[in-house]
Amino acid sequence: MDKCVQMIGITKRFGDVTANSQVNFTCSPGHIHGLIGENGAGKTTLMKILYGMYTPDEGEIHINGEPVKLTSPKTAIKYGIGMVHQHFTLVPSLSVVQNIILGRPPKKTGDVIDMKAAAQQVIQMSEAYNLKVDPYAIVDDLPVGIRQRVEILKALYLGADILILDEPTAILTPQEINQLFLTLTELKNKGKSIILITHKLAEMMSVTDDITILCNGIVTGHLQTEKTNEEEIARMMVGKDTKLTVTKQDNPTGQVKLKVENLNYYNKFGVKMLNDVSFEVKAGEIVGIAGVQGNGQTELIDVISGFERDYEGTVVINDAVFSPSNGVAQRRRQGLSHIPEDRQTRGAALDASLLQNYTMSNFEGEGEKKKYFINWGKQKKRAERCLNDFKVKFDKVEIPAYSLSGGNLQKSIVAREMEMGPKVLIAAQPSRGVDIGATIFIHERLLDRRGEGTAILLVSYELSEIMSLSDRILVMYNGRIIGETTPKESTEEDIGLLMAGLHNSKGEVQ
Amino acid sequence: MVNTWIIAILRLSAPILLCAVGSLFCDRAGVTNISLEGTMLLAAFMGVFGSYYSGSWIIGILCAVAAGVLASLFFALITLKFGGAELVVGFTMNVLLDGLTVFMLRSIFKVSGSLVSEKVIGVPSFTIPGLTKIPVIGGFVTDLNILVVLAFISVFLAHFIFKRTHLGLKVLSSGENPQAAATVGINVYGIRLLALVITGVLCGLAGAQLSLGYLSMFTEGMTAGRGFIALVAVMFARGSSMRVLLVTLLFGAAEMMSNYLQLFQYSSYLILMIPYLCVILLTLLQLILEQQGKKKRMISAREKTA
Amino acid sequence: MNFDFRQKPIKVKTALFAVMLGLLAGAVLILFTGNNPLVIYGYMFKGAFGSASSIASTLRWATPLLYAGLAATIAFRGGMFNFGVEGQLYVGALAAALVGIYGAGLPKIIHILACMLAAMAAGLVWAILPAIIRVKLGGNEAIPAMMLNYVAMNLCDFLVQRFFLPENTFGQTMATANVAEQVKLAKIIPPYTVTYGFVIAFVLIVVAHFMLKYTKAGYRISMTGMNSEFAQYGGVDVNGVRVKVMLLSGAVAGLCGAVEVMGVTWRYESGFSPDFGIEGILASLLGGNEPFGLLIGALFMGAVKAGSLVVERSAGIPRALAEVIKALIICFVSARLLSEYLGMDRLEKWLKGKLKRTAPAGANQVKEG
Amino acid sequence: GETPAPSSADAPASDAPADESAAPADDAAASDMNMSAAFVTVQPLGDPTIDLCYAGFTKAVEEFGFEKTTVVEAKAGEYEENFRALCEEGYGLIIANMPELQEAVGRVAPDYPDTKFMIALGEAAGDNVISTWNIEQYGTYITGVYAGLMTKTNKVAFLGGVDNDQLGRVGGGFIDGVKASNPDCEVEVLFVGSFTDPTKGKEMASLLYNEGCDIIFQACAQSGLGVFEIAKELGEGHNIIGIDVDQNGNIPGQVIGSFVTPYDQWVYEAMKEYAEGKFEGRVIYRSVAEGTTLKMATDYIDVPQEVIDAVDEATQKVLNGEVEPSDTIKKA
Ligand SMILES: Nc1ncnc2c1ncn2[C@@H]1O[C@H](COP(=O)(O)OP(=O)(O)OP(=O)(O)O)[C@@H](O)[C@H]1O
Ligand SMILES: Nc1ncnc2c1ncn2[C@@H]1O[C@H](COP(=O)(O)OP(=O)(O)OP(=O)(O)O)[C@@H](O)[C@H]1O
Ligand SMILES: [Mg+2]
Ligand SMILES: [Mg+2]
Repeated sequence: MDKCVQMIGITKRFGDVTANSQVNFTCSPGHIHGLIGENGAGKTTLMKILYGMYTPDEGEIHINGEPVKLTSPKTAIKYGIGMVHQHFTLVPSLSVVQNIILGRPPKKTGDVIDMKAAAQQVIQMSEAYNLKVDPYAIVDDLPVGIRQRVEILKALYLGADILILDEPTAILTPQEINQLFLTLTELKNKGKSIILITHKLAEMMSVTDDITILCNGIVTGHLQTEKTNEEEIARMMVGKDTKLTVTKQDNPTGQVKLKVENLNYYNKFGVKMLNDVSFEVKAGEIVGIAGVQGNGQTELIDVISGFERDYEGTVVINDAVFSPSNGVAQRRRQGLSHIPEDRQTRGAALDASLLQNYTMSNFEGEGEKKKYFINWGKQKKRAERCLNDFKVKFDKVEIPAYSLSGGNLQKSIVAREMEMGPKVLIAAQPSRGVDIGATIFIHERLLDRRGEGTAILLVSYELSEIMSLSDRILVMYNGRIIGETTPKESTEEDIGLLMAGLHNSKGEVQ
Repeated sequence: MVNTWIIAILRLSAPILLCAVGSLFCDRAGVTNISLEGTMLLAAFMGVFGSYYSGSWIIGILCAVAAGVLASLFFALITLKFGGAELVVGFTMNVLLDGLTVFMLRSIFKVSGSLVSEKVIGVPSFTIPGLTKIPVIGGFVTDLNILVVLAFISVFLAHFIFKRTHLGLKVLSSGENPQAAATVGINVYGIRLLALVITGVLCGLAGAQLSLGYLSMFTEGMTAGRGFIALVAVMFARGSSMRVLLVTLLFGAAEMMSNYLQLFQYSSYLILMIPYLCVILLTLLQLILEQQGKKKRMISAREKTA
Repeated sequence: MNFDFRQKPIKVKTALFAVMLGLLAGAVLILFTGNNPLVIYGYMFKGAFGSASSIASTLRWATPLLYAGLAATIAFRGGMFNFGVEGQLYVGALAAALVGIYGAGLPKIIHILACMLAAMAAGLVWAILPAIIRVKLGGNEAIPAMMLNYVAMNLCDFLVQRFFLPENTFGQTMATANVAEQVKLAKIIPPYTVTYGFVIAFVLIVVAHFMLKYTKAGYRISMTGMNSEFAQYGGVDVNGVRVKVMLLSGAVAGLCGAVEVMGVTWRYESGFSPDFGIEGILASLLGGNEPFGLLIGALFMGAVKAGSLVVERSAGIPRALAEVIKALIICFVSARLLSEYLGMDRLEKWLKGKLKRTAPAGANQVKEG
Repeated sequence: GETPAPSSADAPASDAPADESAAPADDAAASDMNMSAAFVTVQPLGDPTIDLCYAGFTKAVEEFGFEKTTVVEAKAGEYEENFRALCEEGYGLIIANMPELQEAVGRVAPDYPDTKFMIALGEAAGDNVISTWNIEQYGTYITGVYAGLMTKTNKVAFLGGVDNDQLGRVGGGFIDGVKASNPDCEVEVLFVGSFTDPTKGKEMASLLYNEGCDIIFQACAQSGLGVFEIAKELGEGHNIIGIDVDQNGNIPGQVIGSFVTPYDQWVYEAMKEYAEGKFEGRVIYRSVAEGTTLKMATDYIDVPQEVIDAVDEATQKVLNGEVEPSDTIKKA
């Protein structure tokens, strides 16, 4: 047997959703195997099955030719499988060593951990695999790139020969991605097998040996990377030729609708997250904020929307000047809408009904004549119309929001925020976690609003999203706007360099 | 004089300490269990029950521990397994267990209020002869019982477990990032269950100290808010077992002082408020200091970056 | 420790199922005492609904639970845990008693209102500190509020003992003089102790229901309780809501004390409340923190209480049994997955399916016949 | 101490007739007497004083063949409720113990003239109520005299349950007595804050012994159980004076006396009256002459003859009305 992983006829259902259907997946030793597919195609589910986190409803798994029952991560680890998750699974208050050895620490006597030996092992490993970390640093203090190294070390420490990485690149700068790929190649040369999930075709092409494509829980193709191209993969992913981007017409711009001046903001740890940020957005214009996550975008949105009040500087929305003392409500009254980054905790009250969720953005609006009461009848009619317009799938507006799928929930939030005809719209990661079809749909709606004269501030960590929608692009790095460009003037690579802080005086990068 | 004070403080703080260390375990494992008060009460009852029927204080303690564990398992069943809200279940369990002890007291022993009987054998206290002569330390080692000693051992043991052992790491990770724990093969559910069992054991000992350690009787509602004070101690401690010890001793001292203050003819009602006011004031103090600390750190961090 | 309370809706089905389970567990305990559960539950039912006096008794016990429960509901709905209802109730009672005694001479209606307002003000003041601890200092409000209960009880006793003992008392319990005749609440079913305080509570509950459901303020409160971050994102002044619900909750708790004083005890008595505060919180939880749910919860608990007193008298089974049953029910109500585990959901689905299938069949038979 | 006149101001305005269907009507003939009695208390059984009352109750029950029920640990707010229910259920005689219940009895009794009430310690107006009062300060004065003479350390203590009027009389008389027999003797006064917290009682007693008191007059009901425990642990030289019940045998040698109140007799007498059809509502005041006085533990310890003489002399003085002890504890 020359396959190290064989998953045969795997089926996994969650209630009515079939996440994987008769999936056959194999992986050769010493290869980097790419796994690609739209959102919700079932990639993560398949890999979680391989890592023992889910038990498949049907199908069997062979590791190195031997049939195995993977009932928990513990057994998976025993068979030499390691996984780096999409969302980091580290304990922030513990040190790097403690995190790495968490599963199986070296012990002195009884249950007492031999910390010296542990640190020694971690140092050795990090040298052997060229993954530099400070073993005694507290994880909470580390940047994402380093945290990812800790994750990889953790998997290797547990004896992983087969390493699964779920969307490791989504949160990295292009430079960090290069670094990661070097590491992966090195691991491969040392005989490890790697399964890599990514949404980015270019990455697939550059680093993998084989590719498996999932579409709606079904395998639609096994390919050798050398013998294929991006177009073929895309077609297999979606099942047909589809447009992958929206087309954008030029649009006349009007007055300035959103203006921020000299914004400064320190977070609760006293770290300066916004440093003298000034810019403006005109009616009918989409301004994209590009940047790696954690460079101040979240804080910028919080400050503009009034969620965070402890800042310096001014925000002007629709000609009304806001000081830090005016909160969200006043700003919303001036025609501000906001699609939040985090749909689960900020964008929706999951236990509340769709109607209650829908009402949040407009119950104080001018539309209501009555001062103290809510007209639920009217709200209901409007909510139904609005959700239907946005093709949200729902039974009735009384069902709780948690019963919607992620994509539908996202669409319902987008619908709610756009429905009022906002003067200014902040769209943070508007298509996060939704499939290509829905993404295109949301993008088209954004462009419609732009056509109607809304000033849109788009924040996204997906450079392609920024490139395809924005009229102007501002690049944020370390709390500053360090560059302004347009999609026509720059390539993704140029912007990537800016995002990595090329202007950084230390010149760390490159 | 100082000796007796010290002993009084140790004695008063022992049940709170045991309870607080127990609470620390489930708190670190990510479980908010506010049913300690009731758990301790049930344990106190079962301690007396065991001692009464067996004539042995050891069996009494074992019964108390078993009761503590059972109460914890019930909590675990409802919250971990059946998805009950921890806060609600914890709150309600206090009422439940209080009612249950009263019910059993009346149905089994046919008395209400208190169970006092010659048949209830208390935990004997001991004195280490040589050590009592040493001036200050002597105060710590006279007239103690095994439960008080266990209370103080338990803090240091907890400290050791969290700092040094794999179990400690497993508990901490299960509380702070269960996902992380799960993905390296730790059974988070199992660890939480284990933490709750430990909580149950320690609350059981705390209950035994109340009913068999210091007294040899059971009285309805004899925990008198100690379970909640233990919670406060854990909140103060922010995860450090040594701070739990400190805060608990502080409460013990406050309670002892309040007893003494009455000798000066202040109204007993005013003096009875002291321990509770202390808790509130300490809470305020800690929160204010914390906020100022945060502000200071923020300002200094700002200055550094500026 | 995570003390954040997040309001989650409770299904009626779950609640009914929990009541059944709780009674079942109670039956086991009754068996353990050597009695027949059916007989005992029979006594209980009779004690709660069997005669005018038992119905009055049920209503009498439900009344304070309605107020205390409403106080808890208001706080819970805004995401706050007012563990201090008991203490607020005490200070409210003392305030009401004092105004009731020393305000003699005021016109009747004004005097009654003054008593109630004084109680509400006192309860409100008692809720300020926990609110500040939560909102300004970022701490948790539940434990300090609970500690304040002990402070309130002792402080009230101290004040009464020092300043307000009536002349010529002779070994009475610690209590003030009686309030003026005109502020005593009228009885609904004389001579039983259920007073118009019950009616007022009912009105308040209806008002609370409409407030929470149909007003903007109610919407703000609900959303803050369900997901405060979402509420803040939507423009709700979350901290403002928290302070307001806590103070309102304190005021209603104070009113509970006033109604108890004006309706039942006619004076402030040391330790007059047999844990009305705690029971009120339970009633609120039982009713899913919905005003009408609370109404049912409080009536249920009132009935259990009235019934258990009878059971204790006639069968010698300690009334603590009632506490146990109530608490078990609430635990089961909270355990949302319980019915799933016990296969109740499947059973229901199966039954529904069966009904659907059999219905047309039955119709056919009728035709044939 | 002021002897209160039965006040009519406190009596409820209502004199509505009772619900006739419920209360069996019978007064005259002993043959169809309603021989059912209820025992109601705020305290739980297990409280020495209540147990004493209960002993009287059971004695009468057995002797006269009452049908009985007990309501123990009635909670505040439940009192009136309980009495009404008992009346409605047709109980003929209700024994209410301790002053907490007097208000409720006062309200319920007029509504049910056919039901008889007896308050052991407490007072309520009504033709169907026997109220008994204990004017404790005279008896505790004698107890104080005794303690003042028996102390070796010149320091004794009064440990009360809750700081209320009744304990004011108990403590006030005691302090006066100590001062009368031994002006140099210090009296520490402490309150447990609860009648039902033995833990706290033990803690406070231990503190008092620690402060050099060698006699504690404990008047804290169940909390007093803790006092006995600590005295037993500390052994000789740590003495107690018991209350209400003759507790002299509890720790032989260390309980040097008890301030007894024959509640059992009072309850028994009232029930006897009822059973014989001679029940008559009234207020009865009782003091030293009626047996609420010190009982020295002469069976267990040697009491010096001078002390016995001094106690006798004090008793005589009290009976002659020559002393007027304080009915409150004077505070700073
Ligand atoms: N725990 C779960 N419970 C219910 N449904 C789930 C669960 N996990 C995943 N699903 C569903 O299974 C399907 C596959 O999800 P999965 O997370 O595997 O997709 P994915 O390919 O990893 O997507 P993404 O690119 O967004 O990471 C989705 O429709 C999702 O809604
Ligand atoms: N326990 C669950 N029950 C039902 N559906 C679930 C459950 N867990 C996840 N899902 C569904 O699975 C889908 C994927 O979930 P997931 O949490 O991975 O979000 P996501 O869309 O992948 O977002 P992200 O970009 O953060 O990965 C969502 O549509 C969600 O509704
Ligand atoms: Mg995924
Ligand atoms: Mg995903």
